[in-house]
Amino acid sequence: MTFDLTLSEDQRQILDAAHAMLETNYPVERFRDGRAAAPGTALAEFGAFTLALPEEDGGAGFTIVEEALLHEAIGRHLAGPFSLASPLAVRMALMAGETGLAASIAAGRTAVCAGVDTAHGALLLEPKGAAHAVIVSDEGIRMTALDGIELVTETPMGHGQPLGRARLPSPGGTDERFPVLVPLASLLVSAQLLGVARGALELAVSYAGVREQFGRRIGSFQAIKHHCANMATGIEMLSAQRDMAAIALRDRRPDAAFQIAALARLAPRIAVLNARLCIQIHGGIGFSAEADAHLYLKHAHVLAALVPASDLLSLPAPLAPTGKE
Amino acid sequence: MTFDLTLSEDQRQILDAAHAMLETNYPVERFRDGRAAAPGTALAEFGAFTLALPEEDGGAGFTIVEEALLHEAIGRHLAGPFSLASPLAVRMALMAGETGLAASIAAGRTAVCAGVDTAHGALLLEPKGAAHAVIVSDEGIRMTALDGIELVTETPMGHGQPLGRARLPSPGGTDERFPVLVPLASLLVSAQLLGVARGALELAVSYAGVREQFGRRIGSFQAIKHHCANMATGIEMLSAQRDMAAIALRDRRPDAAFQIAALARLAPRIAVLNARLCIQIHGGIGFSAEADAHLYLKHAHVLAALVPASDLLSLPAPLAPTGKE
Amino acid sequence: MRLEPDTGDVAFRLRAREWLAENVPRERPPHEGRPSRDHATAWLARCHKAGWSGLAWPEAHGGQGLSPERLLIWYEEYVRARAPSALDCTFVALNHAGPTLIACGTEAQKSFHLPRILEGRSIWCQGFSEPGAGSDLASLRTFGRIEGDHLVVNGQKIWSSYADIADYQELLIRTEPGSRRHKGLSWVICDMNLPGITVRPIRNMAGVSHFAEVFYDNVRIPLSCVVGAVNDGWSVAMTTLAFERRTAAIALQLELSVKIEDVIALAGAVKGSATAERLADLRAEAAALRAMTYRTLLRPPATPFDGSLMRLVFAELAQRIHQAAIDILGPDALVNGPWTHDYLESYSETIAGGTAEIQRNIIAERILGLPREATG
Amino acid sequence: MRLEPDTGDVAFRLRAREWLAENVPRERPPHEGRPSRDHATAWLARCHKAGWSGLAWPEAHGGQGLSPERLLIWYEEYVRARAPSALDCTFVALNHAGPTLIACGTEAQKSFHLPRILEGRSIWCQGFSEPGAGSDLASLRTFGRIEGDHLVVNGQKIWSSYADIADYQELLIRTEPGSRRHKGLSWVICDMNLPGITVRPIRNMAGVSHFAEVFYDNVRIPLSCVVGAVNDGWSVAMTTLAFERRTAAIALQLELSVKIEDVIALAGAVKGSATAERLADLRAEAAALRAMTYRTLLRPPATPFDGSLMRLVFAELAQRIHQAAIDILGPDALVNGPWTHDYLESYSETIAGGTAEIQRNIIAERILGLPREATG
Repeated sequence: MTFDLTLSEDQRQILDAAHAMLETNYPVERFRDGRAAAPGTALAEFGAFTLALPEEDGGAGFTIVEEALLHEAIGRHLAGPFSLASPLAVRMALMAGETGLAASIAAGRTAVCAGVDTAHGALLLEPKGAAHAVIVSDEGIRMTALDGIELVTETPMGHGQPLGRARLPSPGGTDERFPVLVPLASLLVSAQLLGVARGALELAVSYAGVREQFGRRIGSFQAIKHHCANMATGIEMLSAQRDMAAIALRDRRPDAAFQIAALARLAPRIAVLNARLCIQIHGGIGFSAEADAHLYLKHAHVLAALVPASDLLSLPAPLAPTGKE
Repeated sequence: MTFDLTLSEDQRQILDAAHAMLETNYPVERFRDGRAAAPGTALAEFGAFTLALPEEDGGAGFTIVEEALLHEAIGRHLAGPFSLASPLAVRMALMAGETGLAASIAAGRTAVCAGVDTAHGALLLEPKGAAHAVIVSDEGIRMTALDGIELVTETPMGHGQPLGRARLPSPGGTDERFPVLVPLASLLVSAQLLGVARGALELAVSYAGVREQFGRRIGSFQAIKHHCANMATGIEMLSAQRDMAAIALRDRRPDAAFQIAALARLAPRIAVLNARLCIQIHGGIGFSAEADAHLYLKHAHVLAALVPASDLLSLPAPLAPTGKE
Repeated sequence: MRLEPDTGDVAFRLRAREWLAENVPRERPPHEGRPSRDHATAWLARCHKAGWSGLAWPEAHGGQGLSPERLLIWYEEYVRARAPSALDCTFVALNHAGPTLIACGTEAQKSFHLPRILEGRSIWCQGFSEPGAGSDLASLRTFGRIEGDHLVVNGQKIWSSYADIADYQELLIRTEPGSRRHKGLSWVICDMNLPGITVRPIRNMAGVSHFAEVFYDNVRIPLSCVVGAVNDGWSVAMTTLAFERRTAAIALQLELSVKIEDVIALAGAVKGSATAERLADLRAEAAALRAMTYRTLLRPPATPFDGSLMRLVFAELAQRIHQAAIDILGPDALVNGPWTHDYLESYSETIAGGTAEIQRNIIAERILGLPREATG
Repeated sequence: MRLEPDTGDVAFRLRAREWLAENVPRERPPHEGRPSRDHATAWLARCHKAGWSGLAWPEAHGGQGLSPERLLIWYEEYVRARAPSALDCTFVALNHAGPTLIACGTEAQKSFHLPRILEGRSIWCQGFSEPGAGSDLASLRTFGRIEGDHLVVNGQKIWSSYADIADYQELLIRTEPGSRRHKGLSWVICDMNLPGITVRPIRNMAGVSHFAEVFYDNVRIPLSCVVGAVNDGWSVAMTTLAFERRTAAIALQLELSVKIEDVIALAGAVKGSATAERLADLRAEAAALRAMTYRTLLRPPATPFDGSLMRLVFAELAQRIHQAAIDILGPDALVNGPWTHDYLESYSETIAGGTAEIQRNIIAERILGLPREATG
């Protein structure tokens, strides 16, 4: 077969290993027992930030398809946005010829946070300890050293993960904005949103299978079932599109930009919707900070802010008609 | 009480009489047994086209609040768009000083059809036998004599009620476009759409209460229940807003334009949604032309085309805040 | 059908508007704990002094006995002036406990509690829901054993708003051993300072603790605190349904008409843009919700369950308005500003007081008459 | 995971594209009756002559035995060339009856029927649904009594597409007296010209009669027409599930990617407008549906019920694309043009072949493992 969408043995192994590493180091329970700010070292040690780099650049020689699969798993464990910023930062450092910095980020010695430009300065996500920030803006992705930058602490949504606001130096020319990394950033953040959407579904399904109301498990009520089914269809669409987009980008197919833009359009909506339904299915406890449901919602919003802008309608469609009007 | 939203004794009587007249002359079954093209004379004889005109103009002296209540009943019986065109035509004839024409339309001797301007000429709805057409366009409402106008027959949506396309003379100045009637037209067509929405709910509920699948009445399934509940909430919103808009327009309140625009925005969406859900609840038979469900959908689309354009966001809101920022 | 303010109504509106303009606190109220209580009681005391407390209560019980039109006018002016949310820690006392006592309380109960409630001197919380019975009140298990002239209460309540700062609780418990469903319940005034009561605040997803769990360990409540007859608590709980249409929930419903204006201002959307169209839809729905609010007060309900229509439309519209605000803010919504906070709080709308799913069931079964669900 | 066409794939695509460009009929096919049959069979005969019939059938049975990638390529070119809808009167024979016979038929059944199907010489219809059993096949009641070497069939079927112009019907009936649910059914080849069969076409809401009711009054069908064992019809009906992922439904799914492009062209929407945003959402979803189609063919399903995910996404997207077209057309949509016709036809998507509600139940119970519903 020249076409094949099954996981290869390699892919299965790397995913299994990733799940085990994430389950150990980033269990979702960590937010409840105070281990929320798990360091990035476990991910770095796993090689998550260089998975798709060639071996001569210190990478594992996988492709961005495997990287996109990995980022779904990372998203499912609600790992901080540093997990998105770091693999992009490694690439920017390499492209800028700063191999020492690249190696240091890859090894988890230099911490990198993610951020997004806003009208009131850049918003940095979990900036504590980070030496650099990877900033998403309408113009592209860039990396900025945080040395000497004054950071104003902002209270995050629902008192979640820390936020800082900073006036960062304006980027220089295109070469400092790395537009070439924008599709990759879209792919990885979308994959993480897919992970969030899937985690929300799994949590909802497991709760609906045990919680009783009116003398029945709530999962036996059609309304709950249909919420879960809607979550599942969103995930099916998103994960299929993730595969399509990752392959197209890896293989530099002419439809890569289209597939990435379609993916980026679907991902935030589906992740937020699934998180919302997960809360609703939980009822009162879902609205509390004691259950995990709300974590998926906040994480979905954080990641959604990091999805680069794209204009899907302006791109040529791969199945544009050829025939008679 | 200076505020009161209960029906007065008068209102109740006129509605009871209207329902009886409509049930006799415009039962929804008429579409199935070939009486679809019931003449407008029964409505005319009832005084439906002059209900809100002063007695000196041959009217019954009611107000447009009663007229809006009546048009809900008319919509529920899926009476043709002539029922909307005729009361507007009587008013235009009177405003133009053509009292003879007004009296003839009011009495059902002169038939009037409704129509809408499109890029390819006016589309006339059930034009057969009509001497005049009341045309809705972005600029307003106008009336045109059809004498000598060439009519091209068009196949209507789903082979429903007849349609014709015509090149009509361009309207003259504002006085021929009767902008003053636009809010009233919006109110009446929205009221008819409310009637369609309510008829669709009633049909769906009665079917769901008897049809069995999987050994149970389908109305006992939560998915069906929730479809019906959604239909009911739409109707509740729309009917409450209809009352608010009708009263505001009758009393020339400063928020009348706002209330009418809000009503006109809600009505087509809710009517089409209810008709769609009614079809879905019916299952296979709902998709056939043998059940009545599809009639509500097509009627909702016909009426939706007759809703005058409005720009709700440009109007001042009655509850605009007064206090601190 | 008429909405014709007479000169008295017009004067009343102006008086309300003027008073509110001068008296509404400028700061955003604290979200939780003692500061939120102090803010709320100070505001209520100020309202009371000026004759704006107990608006819908009968004059015989210290209220203002306002007519439906005056209530609507007051609350319209209230929300337009951006007065503090009516859903603060005084809500249960003013809108639920007070009316229940007026309907079913003894003279002693009324004369002690009603003035304290009206003046903002005592705060009440609700003690209905239990961990195993979120939206299913008939399966309550907290039990009060009669010992002499006391009830000895053991059990647990949850989702009790402001229980940590409340003086009293309206407590619905089972008092007849072995009773089932709606039978054998009693409605009890519970002093929150009694020994054996433990309150554990629950932080919500917005990061605020206004809910709490309440644990009862042999709490001795005098039988004189039972409202209505012992074991007749369900009918006591139901008496306030009639009052429900006249509560400060009116303010919450009307407030959405103000909130959508704020979102429209926030967006500054270009005509025809996707955002403008979305906001126009929401504006139309907020208008309809206001029309429904008028209808609720100015027309007898068709069924006792019509409140579910209002509740469902309100809940989903509140959420969608806040979602729109968040989308308009974009990345700035990650900062916990007022919109973001209120957005997170809005998630409770389709859960608290009966989930949206339960409201839909009620509408389908009780209003539309569809067959009851099979129970397995 | 790879999508790497080799030179053979590329050549195949070009060959398909060229042939389609030259051979696809320019006119819109008739909707119903004999003209629709003549059009469909002529088109199939032309395909067959050029080697484009029975694409997914094994070569041993006269098919092309195309690999999944070639199937995808063919159908992509097929829909881009705007070839006639695959859901015409040849669909059941090519995609359901044929594969069933290949899997379970006798040599005699196969050698007689398969060539006729491939060449467009015989048209089949389905006879599964009954008036009392829309989406609930297990409650079938049409009965075939065994008399000697014949079945004597009495009963009624409904929603049988193209029954009025079909030569044969795949008929699922109860043959074991007193049997219940999925037991005691048989899968029978029914010659539509047998005495005792009455077909009553049902006009659908689009004004077209491609559905029909079929009545059976002592219809005598030779036992040699039973496929598989008598009383084992349910497992025969289930065998085609495995083939289901390779049917021409692929064309219908991919076609939405073409339809949304047509709607985008129709709208010519301004960037940022509400219409443009709506169409961008639909375009993204059509892309995802295509990705799901690829996945369906190129990855084994996780459960036998994964088809319900596809069915649900397809059905609702098809409806929403047509709704968008109607909204864009505005009043012109009242004229029964192609968009309006297809819009009305799209209402069947969430009904036929298991309603959207049933697909959601299957997804929840069979894929996600949620508890079965209480049955009352």
